[in-house]
Amino acid sequence: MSPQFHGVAEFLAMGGHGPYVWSAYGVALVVLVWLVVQPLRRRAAILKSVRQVLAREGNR
Amino acid sequence: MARKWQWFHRLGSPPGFYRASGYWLPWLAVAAALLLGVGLVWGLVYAPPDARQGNSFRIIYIHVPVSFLALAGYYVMAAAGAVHLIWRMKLADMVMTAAAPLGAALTFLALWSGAVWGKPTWGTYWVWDARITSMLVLLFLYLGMVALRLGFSNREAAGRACAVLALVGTVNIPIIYKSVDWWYSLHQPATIRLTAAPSMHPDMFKPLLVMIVGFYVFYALVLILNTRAEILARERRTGWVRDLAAGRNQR
Amino acid sequence: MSPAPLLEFRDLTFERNDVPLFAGLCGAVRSGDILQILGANGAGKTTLLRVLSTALTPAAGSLSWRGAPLPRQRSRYLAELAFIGHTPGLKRSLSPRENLRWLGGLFPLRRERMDAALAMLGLAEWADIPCAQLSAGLLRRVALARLPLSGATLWILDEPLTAIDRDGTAQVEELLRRHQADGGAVVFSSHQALVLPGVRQLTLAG
Amino acid sequence: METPELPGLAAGFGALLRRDLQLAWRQRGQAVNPLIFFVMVTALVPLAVGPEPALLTRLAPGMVWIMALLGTLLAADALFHEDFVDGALEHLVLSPQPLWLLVLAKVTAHWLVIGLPITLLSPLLGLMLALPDAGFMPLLVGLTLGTLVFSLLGAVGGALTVALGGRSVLLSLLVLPLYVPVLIFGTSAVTQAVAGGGIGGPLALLGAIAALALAVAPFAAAAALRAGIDG
Repeated sequence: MSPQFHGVAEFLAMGGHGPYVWSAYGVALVVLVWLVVQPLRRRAAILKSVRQVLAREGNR
Repeated sequence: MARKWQWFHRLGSPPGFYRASGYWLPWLAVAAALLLGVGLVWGLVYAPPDARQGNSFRIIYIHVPVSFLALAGYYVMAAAGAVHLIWRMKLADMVMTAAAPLGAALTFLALWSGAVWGKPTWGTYWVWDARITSMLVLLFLYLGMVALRLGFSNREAAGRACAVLALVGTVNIPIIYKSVDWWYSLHQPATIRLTAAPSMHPDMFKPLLVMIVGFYVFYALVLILNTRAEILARERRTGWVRDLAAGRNQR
Repeated sequence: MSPAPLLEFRDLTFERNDVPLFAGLCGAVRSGDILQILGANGAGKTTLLRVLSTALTPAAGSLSWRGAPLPRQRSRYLAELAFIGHTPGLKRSLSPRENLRWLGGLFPLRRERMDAALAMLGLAEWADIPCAQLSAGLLRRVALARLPLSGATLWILDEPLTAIDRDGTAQVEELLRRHQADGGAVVFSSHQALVLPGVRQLTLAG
Repeated sequence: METPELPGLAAGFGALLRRDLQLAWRQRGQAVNPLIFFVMVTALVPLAVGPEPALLTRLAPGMVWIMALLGTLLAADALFHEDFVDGALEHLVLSPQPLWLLVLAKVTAHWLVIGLPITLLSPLLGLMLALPDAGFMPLLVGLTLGTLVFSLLGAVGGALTVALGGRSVLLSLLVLPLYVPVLIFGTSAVTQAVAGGGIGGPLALLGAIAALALAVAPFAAAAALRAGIDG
């Protein structure tokens, strides 16, 4: 098994199909990253708001 | 509640799940990253180009796993809905809530990757192919799910309503798929069949298998992440979430 | 040992958006009991009545009817229950008589006494006029006219006196007294005090 | 205290069916609106695509079916909502009669008031859109079954959204994907008949879908109502 491409430029060109291949992979990457980041950010935001509630109650 | 169900409820209790899933997450994350990384390099660099389609066929490594999961995700959602309706298990409702936007995102990806694959293959971004059309209907089903939940102001009622809708959708999906197949065979446009797995060369097929497994693990990972966020959102007023936020006796 | 109460509820908890509206409510309703649910606006009076009627399912707790758990004999319970909610539940383009007729397909109803019941609540002259032309107080009376016809053992009434004048209040009190004497039971919510013997009260903390 | 007898299933079904037909008759202006919509929108088709009979012939089966679909969908919105607003829905949910039976009574009334008239009007629209003679019979048979499925699935959607704001659009979003198989088999029965082919296949499939919907939808709608009533 060996690489099918010689050099980065050839790899990016994908035999003329570069725009299609890379737009598919690019959008997929964005969506997948967003799928992971979004619940993590939501979790952090909730914990932060709970901490704020706790701090407010502590000050009383 | 009968005693024999108590273990079930403890295991299915949101804090119990939250703690247990905390141990699974690192393993799932590493497994997903490894599988997807290997599959990606293998598929993009080492797999031979297709004889007719050239390098555009490499989109298959996204398109096929995502399409599998788009459909499987609906059944995950419906199964969670059924559990919620039958046993009134809150955790099942949270899983169902987490699965809907995730499924919609994957369905969108399946359509997107199919469209950009279609352009070099068929010369057009959109054809009314049976599989694409079914996928479009599936996207509508997911969007309906998300919209229905947003329509309710009462979370308990929303959960049960969405469960009913998911189950009705599950009964309908095979009928929709069959009818669209039948409709497509009736009109018979002359196009190339996209994927024909049995005739695929093993060098192309093996990375695909790795990607499929990788995406399943990834799906589990994201579903759990979303469910955990949902658990925190709904139980934010309870003692254990307060302890968690304050960093008291938790990992 | 006294016989099992008609309706008994234990540890009832109801949640809305994962926040408990009420929790751990217990109580029993026996033959001849009249139970008044009190509480500020938003304390959950309507919700409690709807939970007791089985229109809503509690997050936790249990209901039993004549000593047996309710979910298993729901239709038997419903056949002995008359629930009148916030809204009268009448079709506006049908007359009171026509409304009672369709309700008679859904619930046990003594059709032969319809005229007497309508007359008792002062509705004799309105019986064949579309409900759209009746005032809110009259509509409420039409809804209540179902009670003596239903033969139900348990009446659950949500604010039965809304929009009803002083004469009407007296008529409703008379209705409840007769039901009590017949061995029935009533659970109702109202801000008004009724002139009735032996009304027990359950107050929901807001 | 002697208790009056619980009315039987047939009495319960009959009472509610009779009530809904009575209501439709009293408010017939409102009941006729979906039919007017059905005819009016179809009249727009030649204005939009041009009056050539050949083109209209090709579009006719699909157009008539889509209009029938939209007409029933418009009416599905009010199926349970009116009962929800005036509180009558509470009586349905708390009746000792099985809720699926009462749902079935309401769906039957809905079909008699909307689906059946639309089916009976469809030949008129076929004429307006230059549908060949061979297409009328499958159109009538197909719409008879199809509008029944539309009403049944519309009842599920109507029950889910009964208490929500922005109901009618949400209802369409939920229900339209479920209508796809009916639309496919219904239109192809007409198209195949016009092309001179057999129509037994699609109509039989349509019948099977109608039977399945009849068996499942009343229960689904009943479950949806119990949840949806608490929007």
